[in-house]
Amino acid sequence: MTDDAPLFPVPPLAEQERMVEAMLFASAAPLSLRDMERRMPRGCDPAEALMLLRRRYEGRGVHVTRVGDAWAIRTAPDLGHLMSHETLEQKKLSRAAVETLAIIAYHQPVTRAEIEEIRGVAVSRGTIDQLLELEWIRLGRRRMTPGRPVTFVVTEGFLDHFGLETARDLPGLRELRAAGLLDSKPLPGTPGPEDEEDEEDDIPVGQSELFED
Amino acid sequence: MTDDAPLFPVPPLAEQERMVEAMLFASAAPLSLRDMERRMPRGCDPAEALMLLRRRYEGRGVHVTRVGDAWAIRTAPDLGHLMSHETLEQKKLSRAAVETLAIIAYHQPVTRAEIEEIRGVAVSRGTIDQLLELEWIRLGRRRMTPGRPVTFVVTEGFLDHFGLETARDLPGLRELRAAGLLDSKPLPGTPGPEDEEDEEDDIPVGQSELFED
Amino acid sequence: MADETHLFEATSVSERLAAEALIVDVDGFEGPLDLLLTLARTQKVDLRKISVLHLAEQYLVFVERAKALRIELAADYLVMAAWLAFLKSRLLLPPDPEAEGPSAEDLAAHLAFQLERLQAMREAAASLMARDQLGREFFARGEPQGIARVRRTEWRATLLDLMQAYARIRTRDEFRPYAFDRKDVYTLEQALDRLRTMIGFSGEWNELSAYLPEDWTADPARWRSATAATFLASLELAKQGQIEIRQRENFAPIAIRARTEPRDR
Repeated sequence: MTDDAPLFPVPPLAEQERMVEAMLFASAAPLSLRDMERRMPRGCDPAEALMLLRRRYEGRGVHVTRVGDAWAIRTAPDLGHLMSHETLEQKKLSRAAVETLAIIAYHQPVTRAEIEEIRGVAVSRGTIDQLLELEWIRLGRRRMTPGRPVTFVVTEGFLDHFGLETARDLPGLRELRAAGLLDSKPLPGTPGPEDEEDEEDDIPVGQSELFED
Repeated sequence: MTDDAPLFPVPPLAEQERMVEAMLFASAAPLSLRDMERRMPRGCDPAEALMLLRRRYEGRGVHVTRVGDAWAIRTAPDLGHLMSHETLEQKKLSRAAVETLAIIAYHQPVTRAEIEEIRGVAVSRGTIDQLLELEWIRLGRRRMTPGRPVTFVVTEGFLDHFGLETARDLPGLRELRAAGLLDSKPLPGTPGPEDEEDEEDDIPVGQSELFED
Repeated sequence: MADETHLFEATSVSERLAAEALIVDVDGFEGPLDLLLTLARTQKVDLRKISVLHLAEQYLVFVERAKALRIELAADYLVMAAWLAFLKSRLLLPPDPEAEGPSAEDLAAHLAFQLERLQAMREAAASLMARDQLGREFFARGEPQGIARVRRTEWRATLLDLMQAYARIRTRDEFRPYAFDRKDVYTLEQALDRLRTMIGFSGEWNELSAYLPEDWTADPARWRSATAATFLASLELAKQGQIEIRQRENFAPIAIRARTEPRDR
């Protein structure tokens, strides 16, 4: 594609807003701006249309919500009681699974050894499997330390499920970080599995790499 | 229940509109007014809220549309192209199936023998099965004639798929001709298998039985 | 040990019940750290101000007690007990400037950090689960269009198809079966018949155009059709060895004559 000029006139913004509205309504899963742009006529700007749409649905029965790098329409939380028919019986997560999930979310990317260090017990295979199956966590990049352990990060599905715009919006994240509670401090005198400085550098990387692919 | 006065104040109409909006959005199938009323607080009037909502969505990317006796949110027909690239592997219905479906829609309730008489050829078992499987037709009442043959009628799913509010909305032969869908006039002196006037009369008879059970 | 009273001679009934639960429910703890955190809470102070020495003593009492009640403790509880006994002794002794490795205070601080971090993660987990959740408080589109239908065959028919099909059936009698109109077509069979009959009477070269039927030469469409069919027929007869074909130059008239001698095969 060498020609940059669109072949047809770009639809007016109000029309683009309608298109974004139709696409978001039709999809149960969040759509990225790229997804939308690909499906719209050339020259369209879904981001701008999306902002208009978002404002339009403020205070309505459904909202336009951000999920990581994607967007979705979701019902307003205060109307949940009307949807009892739609409620899926959710399997209750074990305490171990919930804690493991929280540790992955707040410490990502995090290795299994680190999760065990924080919880003080071994992480059972079933716990990780369950979280993977729910598609709330996925494998992140391998850690560049001896043994190259795999890391875990949370997914867009996790953000969607808990109504988080980004992983930075996790409740209390800032306070926890300020209190140093998200740092990995090995037991004094015992060389940790990895260098502490590396770990500190890793965290912002982890946050930004969350939705890279 | 003897008390007619609602226990809690009835939510304002704007709030009821939000409720209807959220329910229609989240429901996996079209909702009737009764469905909505059952879920809403006592004293609510979903019909009025629905009309407000319907008006609100006029000209938007999605519409509130009637599907038989129920209501659903659907993509505006002019934006269907945005959705098309997601629907993989579409196959056109065979001519035999389309014709059989058309006969059922126009003549319901109709027996297999009647379909064959109108089409002039035998209707294969596979054709009927396919239409049943698509949930575009279903079994109607047995005909009170010797052999008590089963009849076929079209379903809500059929209306939904073809964007019809009722089967009554199907144009009659005269309208088809007026719309240029028929290019030839009947040859004088050769009456069709049925009289054209009958055609128009036929439909309402079937109609009343359409959603009886 | 004096500290034993702290845990097992609790004043209120509920505290005593809680203390007993600690013993009975030892399997309910998720490891020594979990137990330590529970014990630390009984100090009823900010985790940051916890007395690790006190905590170590509480833990050791707990382990002794469990042993007395013949409750099997997992190995890691015993490892922790040994480590805490060591830590306790280090904390009670004046610091040894010659000692290698981390100070007792460093070790205590790290244990306090671990407990605080575990507690923080538990609270984070609780606040996460307390959030509005998809499919519980808020909902996605119940009837997605498109994406959900991907990867399955969707039989399509439009309203137009339906109406046209119906119209087709209802007006079937108005149409005659479709047949190609042959009025102006001279067929290969006709040409072959004519050529076969006529060629026998002529041993001379004659132009192909001479073999066209008379009434097919006036109308251009009929003439074209007859010419094409006759030419094809001549090729067919030549192939069969019945005639010879000659053309002096490009676009010159084509002539044919009957073949007198059989072609050598």
